[in-house]
Amino acid sequence: MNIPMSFYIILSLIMFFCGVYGFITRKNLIAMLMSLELILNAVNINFAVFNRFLFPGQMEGMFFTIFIIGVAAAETALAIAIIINVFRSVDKIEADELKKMKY
Amino acid sequence: MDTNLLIALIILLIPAFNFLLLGLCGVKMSHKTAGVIGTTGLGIVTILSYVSAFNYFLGYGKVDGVYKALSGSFQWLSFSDTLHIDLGLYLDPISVMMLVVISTVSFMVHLYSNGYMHGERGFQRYYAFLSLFTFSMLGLVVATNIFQMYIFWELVGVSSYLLIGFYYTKASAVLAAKKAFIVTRFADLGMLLGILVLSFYTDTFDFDTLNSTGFQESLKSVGATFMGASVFTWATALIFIGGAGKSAMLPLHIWLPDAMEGPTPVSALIHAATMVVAGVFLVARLFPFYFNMTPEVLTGIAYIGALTSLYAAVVACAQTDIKRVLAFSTISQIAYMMVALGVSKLGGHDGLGYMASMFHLFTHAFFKACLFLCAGAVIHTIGSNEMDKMGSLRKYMPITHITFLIACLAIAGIPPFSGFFSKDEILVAAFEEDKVLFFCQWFVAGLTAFYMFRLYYGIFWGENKNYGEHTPHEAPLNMTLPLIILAALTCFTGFLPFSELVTSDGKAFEIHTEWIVAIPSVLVGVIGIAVATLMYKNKSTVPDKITSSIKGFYVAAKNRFYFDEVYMFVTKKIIFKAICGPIAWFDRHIIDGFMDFQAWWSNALSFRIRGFQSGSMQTYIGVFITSILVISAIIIAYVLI
Amino acid sequence: MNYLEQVTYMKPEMLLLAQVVLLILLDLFSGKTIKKQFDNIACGLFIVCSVISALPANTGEAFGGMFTTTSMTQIVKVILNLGTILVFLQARVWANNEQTKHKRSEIYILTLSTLMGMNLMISAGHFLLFYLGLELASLPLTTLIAYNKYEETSIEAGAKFVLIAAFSSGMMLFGISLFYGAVGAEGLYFDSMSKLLSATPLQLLALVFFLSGLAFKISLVPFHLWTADVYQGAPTNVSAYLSVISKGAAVFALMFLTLKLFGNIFEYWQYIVAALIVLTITVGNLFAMRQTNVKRFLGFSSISQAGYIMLGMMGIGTGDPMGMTSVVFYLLVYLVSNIGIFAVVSVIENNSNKLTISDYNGLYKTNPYLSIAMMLFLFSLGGIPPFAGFFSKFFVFMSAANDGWYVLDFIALINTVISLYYYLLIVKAMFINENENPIAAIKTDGASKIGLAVCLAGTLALGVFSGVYTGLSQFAY
Amino acid sequence: MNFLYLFVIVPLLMMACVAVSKDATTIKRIMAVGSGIQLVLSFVLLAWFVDLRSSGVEDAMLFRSDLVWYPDLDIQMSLGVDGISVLMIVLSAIIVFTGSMTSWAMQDKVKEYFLWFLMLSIGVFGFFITVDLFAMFMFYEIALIPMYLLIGVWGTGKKEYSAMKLTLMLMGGSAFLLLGILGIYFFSGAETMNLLEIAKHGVEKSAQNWLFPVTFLGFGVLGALFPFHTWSPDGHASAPTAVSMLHAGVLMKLGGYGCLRVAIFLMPEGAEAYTTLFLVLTGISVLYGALGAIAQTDLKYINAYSSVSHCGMVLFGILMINKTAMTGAAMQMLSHGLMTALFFCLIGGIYGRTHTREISQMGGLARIMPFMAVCWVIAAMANLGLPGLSGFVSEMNIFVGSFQHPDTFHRVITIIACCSIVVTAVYQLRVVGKIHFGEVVNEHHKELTDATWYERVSAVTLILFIAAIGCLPFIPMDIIDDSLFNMFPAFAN
Repeated sequence: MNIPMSFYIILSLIMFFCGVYGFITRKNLIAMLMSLELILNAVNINFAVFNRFLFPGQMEGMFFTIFIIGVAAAETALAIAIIINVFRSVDKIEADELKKMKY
Repeated sequence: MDTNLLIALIILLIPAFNFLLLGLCGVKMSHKTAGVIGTTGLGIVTILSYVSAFNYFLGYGKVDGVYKALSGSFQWLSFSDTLHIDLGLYLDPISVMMLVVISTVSFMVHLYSNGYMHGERGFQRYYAFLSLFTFSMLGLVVATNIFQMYIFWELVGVSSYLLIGFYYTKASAVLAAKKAFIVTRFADLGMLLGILVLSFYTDTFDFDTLNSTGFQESLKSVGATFMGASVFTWATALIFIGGAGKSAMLPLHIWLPDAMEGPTPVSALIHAATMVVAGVFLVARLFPFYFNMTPEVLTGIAYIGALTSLYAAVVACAQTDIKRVLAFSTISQIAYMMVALGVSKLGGHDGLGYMASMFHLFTHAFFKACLFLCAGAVIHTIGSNEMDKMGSLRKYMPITHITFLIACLAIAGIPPFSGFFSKDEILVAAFEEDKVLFFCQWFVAGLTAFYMFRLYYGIFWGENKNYGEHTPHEAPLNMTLPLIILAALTCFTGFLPFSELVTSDGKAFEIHTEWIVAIPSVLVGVIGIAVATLMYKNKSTVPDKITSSIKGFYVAAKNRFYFDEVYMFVTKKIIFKAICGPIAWFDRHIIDGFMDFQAWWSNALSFRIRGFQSGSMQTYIGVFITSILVISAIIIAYVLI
Repeated sequence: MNYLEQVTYMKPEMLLLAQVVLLILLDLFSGKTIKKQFDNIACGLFIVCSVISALPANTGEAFGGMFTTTSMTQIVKVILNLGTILVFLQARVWANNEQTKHKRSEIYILTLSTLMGMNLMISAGHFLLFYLGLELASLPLTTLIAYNKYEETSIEAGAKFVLIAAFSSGMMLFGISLFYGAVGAEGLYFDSMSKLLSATPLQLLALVFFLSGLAFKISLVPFHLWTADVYQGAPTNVSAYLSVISKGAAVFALMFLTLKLFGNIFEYWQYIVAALIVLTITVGNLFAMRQTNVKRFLGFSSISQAGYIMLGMMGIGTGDPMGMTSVVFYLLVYLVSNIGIFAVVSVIENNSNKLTISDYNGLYKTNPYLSIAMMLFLFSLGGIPPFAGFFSKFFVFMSAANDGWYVLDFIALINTVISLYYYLLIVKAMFINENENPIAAIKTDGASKIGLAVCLAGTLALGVFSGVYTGLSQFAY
Repeated sequence: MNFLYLFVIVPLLMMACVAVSKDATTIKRIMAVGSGIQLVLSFVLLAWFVDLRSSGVEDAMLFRSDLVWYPDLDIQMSLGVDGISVLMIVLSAIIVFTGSMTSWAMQDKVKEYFLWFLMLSIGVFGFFITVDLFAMFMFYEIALIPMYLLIGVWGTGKKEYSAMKLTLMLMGGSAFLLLGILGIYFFSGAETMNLLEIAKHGVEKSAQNWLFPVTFLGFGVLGALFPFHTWSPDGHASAPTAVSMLHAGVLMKLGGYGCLRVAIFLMPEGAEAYTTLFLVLTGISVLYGALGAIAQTDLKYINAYSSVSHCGMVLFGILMINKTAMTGAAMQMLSHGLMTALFFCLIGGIYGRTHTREISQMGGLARIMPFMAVCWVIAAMANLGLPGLSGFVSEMNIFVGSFQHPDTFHRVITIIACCSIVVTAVYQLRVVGKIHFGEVVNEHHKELTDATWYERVSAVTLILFIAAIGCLPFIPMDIIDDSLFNMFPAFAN
């Protein structure tokens, strides 16, 4: 059974916008971080799919995906470290707590 | 350089030098020195003027039986190749005559002021200003072109301003000075515009060129009109407005009565004898142009003159301030001259009006100066201008009395005093041209006699007044001497053969007495005097009865027919309140407000959009992703469409 | 192929890498005496390495086009190094303060890492390298922003930055993935991709997503919203670094990308860029007008400055070297002026802990030299001659006008009036306003003094002496 | 080295000396000597210029020298002066000198004050000596910014507001100007910022249609063109005396000079197309400023509105594009510069003594300070155009020249502008009458003293030049004509 490329793309788009939606609506910082992962994974799917379906002769998309996964891990680690700092200072990890500086 | 021009130049430079000397170093001088410097200077000027006149009229001036002009100038300010202001000297019969008039009266006034202004604060300043005025006035009459005239025109205006406002701590004097300057300045605007229009179509400022017949012929081809009238009509009418302002023609006369706030000798010099006739002189100077190019303007001048003289005479009858009576009489007499010019034609006996006008200018200068100086002597000793405070001064001030009487007779047109001759010529000229004007002027002559003798009796006759501590006394010699000289001049100048000297085309012509005019004119003068004698010589109730019977008219005349009020209304209420005030408001609130508004709305906008910077990370992301999507939509739409 | 030679193309990056490694080792293993001198060692090392990397070197492509250098990339790297030195100089007091003294080495290590990321970004010839450079530039920055972990604002700024940066890099990656799908036939090399670009809707969609990531770094409106918050919250010297070096690197990256990759579809997105410039300048100005906190104020000011920088980019499309020269020159001038301002702010903050504009009232009475320096920097930013800012502004306007962007120029010019307004507000605070108890007289530390002197010299001389501009223009393309 | 550089170098040296000197007296002495040297230099320049011209040197600009500055952008430091600029330099030198003298009483932050003052003067001199658009613009802005601090720190009244408004409005003007300059550069195709080169090439006609108004507006704001004049009343009212002098006396002339030198010289066709609009605006300026002055009660406001009116006259004359009117405009720049400086000098003196500028609160000052009163009257007379003083010759040139314009509209608007001479008389005499004449209103004023020596020096210097121009107008006019012929060869026939 051959699944057409558009199916994958639709999936990745859904993931991407779910991520965006989640990022905007979730109040919890960790949940936001998870939404971010959704976005990045949508991108990963894109790369893999394009590579597989369009340019089967090369590996650029795959490599890119691997790098993204790696960097995302570092990013998450950093983010979590900062979220811990947030928690230390305000005892919560709600995004609404981070509104001291405005206007 | 021609010797005669050199003399004229020296005549001009002496007062100019005196002005600088007294103006810059006056503070360091004693009063006496300043007075001596000023008076001596003017004395020399007078002598030179006489020499100049003598040379001109009896010597080089007359070429082939015609008086020619002598001129010399240098280019001072060049506008373009053809238009330039030259500064120069232009000697012709009228300017030489004016030199004589100005220097004589000015000398008298200088002399007189030594006594009159004795001990006044700012004595040196006074003399400096007098010198400045004399210089400017002399410069005005010898101008070679209309722009030079305009320059000196402005300068006499300023000297007049400074001298009227000489008592600068007195509010009324300051106001009067300001009024005089601004009203004449307004008129000068007309003159300036006239000059501009004229120069645009003629491409010259030069009197010689403008007055030459050939040039005028070449101008006839200019058919330009503006609002139905030829541009030259506009030009000359506008220039006349300038003259009307200086010569206090209706309705620009309002400054002159107020100008009496200045020291009396100043009134005698500026506001009686010299500066106020500048308008007449201006028209006379351009007379050939007026006559050949725009005769309709001359007619207008005649009627304005008639109206003014009538108006001023009527008003003069109702005034109680002696200087104001004299001021209105001056207005009336100058209007006479204007009428004469207005009815005149060019050349030979047709130019009788021109000659008469100049003649009257000449005689009037002396007797009016005499009147003013007498009034000054009276005021000096009484300390007031009001007729109520005076009476029976003939006992205390015999010389003043006699000279005043002579001048009064002259102005009333009683032979053999000078006024008779000149006024008679004017009436003849009017009679020949326009009967309405003649009757008007004839009536005014009667009125003149009446109000002058009303004044005369009011001052020197009537009952004794209580003069307070000090009794009136005759003025010192340096004041009476000028009176005597001027009275003498009043007696004799009438006999000068003016028609041989000053005429519209430079050619002499014969005049003969027109009895049909002379007799009624003397008669009306006598009637005027008689009525005045009856009413005012001794205290009587007649004047009060008359005034009460025409109360409304009398009050109006006393208030000068409310001209000042109308002007006040226009300036204060309309221009200041309704134009300047709103402009200032408009500028501050609308124009500037608009600029402030820019700042305001930037600030307001800045406040409004601060919601975007809410501090919430998720808003930021929302804006972020929305922007991406919107931009993508736009850019893709752009490509697809 | 001579790989060794290709590595020499990477001289600046290599040197930075070596420094980072060396500093980490020193930090870990050195004794007390060396630790005491850590600031000096780090700075000295960096200065030496900067000088070395500033020396002329070969240029060319390395690793099959993944990494490219030209003279201009070398120059901009030098400029970034210079800026970093200046930031280091002013950061010493902060680095040595009681609460953070124990971890001060991290400042240098992290900063140098970001700098290396930026250098990679600038020289990248491949999307992967570009992405890695970008992440390398932003991740360590996060930690620097949240460095003052005892301060709530610093943490908040850090959290905001890390999440938004991650999000924006997500957007950018999405864009890259679309690019890959659209024109990835010969890989993700800029060279090969630019030949295939043809402005199809998909490519443009990819372009917008991709550029949003850079716009975030440059803080173009509407991707700027993090800027003010982060600048305000971050330690002052980090704000300085963010506002100049990080932004500058992004601008340079964008500039080279435009030339290498997007040049032939420039006409499709130039109007968008123009609109963003108008928005950026205007919104930045409007917000800056009403600020009370100096750092926040400078954040908005730097947003509006970014708009002016982008104005120079408008001229790049013409192929005239004027565009690139003006951008680089503008950044150089902006660098000295803005770092100068931050230096003054940081000196004042370190000594008095005061950061609102009203605290600056009457500063001139107590600290004349600092106020004068501050004023000159502000004038330079406002574009007042004879300070360098005037020249740089003039040149970016000229560059835009060269391409016919007169209306854009006009809007930007009107905006300079607003910007002058708020710069003058600070000048007014320092010179005109009265203050009961102004900030006491401050003794500026030596390093900051040197930094300020360099900034001042740059501000005064860069414009009047045309050599720098002329030099730049020789290498521009 | 080019002689003209001295005009920038001398103030720079003065700045250096002022910066290192310790006490106020030394600084003031430096200022007096330095600005005196500048005054002398300016006259040397004038004499040299006249001498070169009379010896047959016919170049459009003398003392030309080009120093390549930004070779890639064709920006050069091109120096050069023609008659008008020489006269403007002389004017600036006079006013800088008198301004420094007037500032002798300055007590507060003397050093900073004079440093800014000198920077202002550098801008002014620099503007007049260069013929390069870029350099001109740079000096123009250099001259603007010190105003902010000079007014803001040393001013009076609502100084901060005024200073900000003035700076921002003028900067707004310079925004227009910069756009114009860029347009001229790119549309001339001359590949240079040098005015003379651009003039040879000409600017594309279609571009002139938008470049001219932009440039004219840009300079016009500084020339107090209606409706962009509102910075002037507030700015002048708040500025310290010497700054008002320099600003109204010289800085506002930058506007007129720029309009002439850049806008009209380079874009005659554009000027042709827009004269109607701008003539209406300048005509409004002339009359509106004068009428506005009548309603003011603050001396400085009166003088500021009067400046609006008179500077409007400058632009008005320039827009006529004929020799006479333009000569008049240049003369008016000189004349207005001198007399307005004199006014501000006197206002400063009076304000320093009475601490009020409301005309209703003063009276009879002529008795208390006769010297000041005399100077004031002279200034007023010059202002209302008395022959023999500078105002007359310049105004007459403008009026006569404008009225020679063949187009009826131009003549009609000239008539309207002429009306201002009456209005000017009204407000000037009103002030003289109110404050100098009449009774002393405030008893405390009786103890006041007359002008000090430095005030006398500045007032007398200014009056001397006012009278000199008024009496010998042909000297500056010949110099101006000469450069106009060079700029507009059509005038020569």
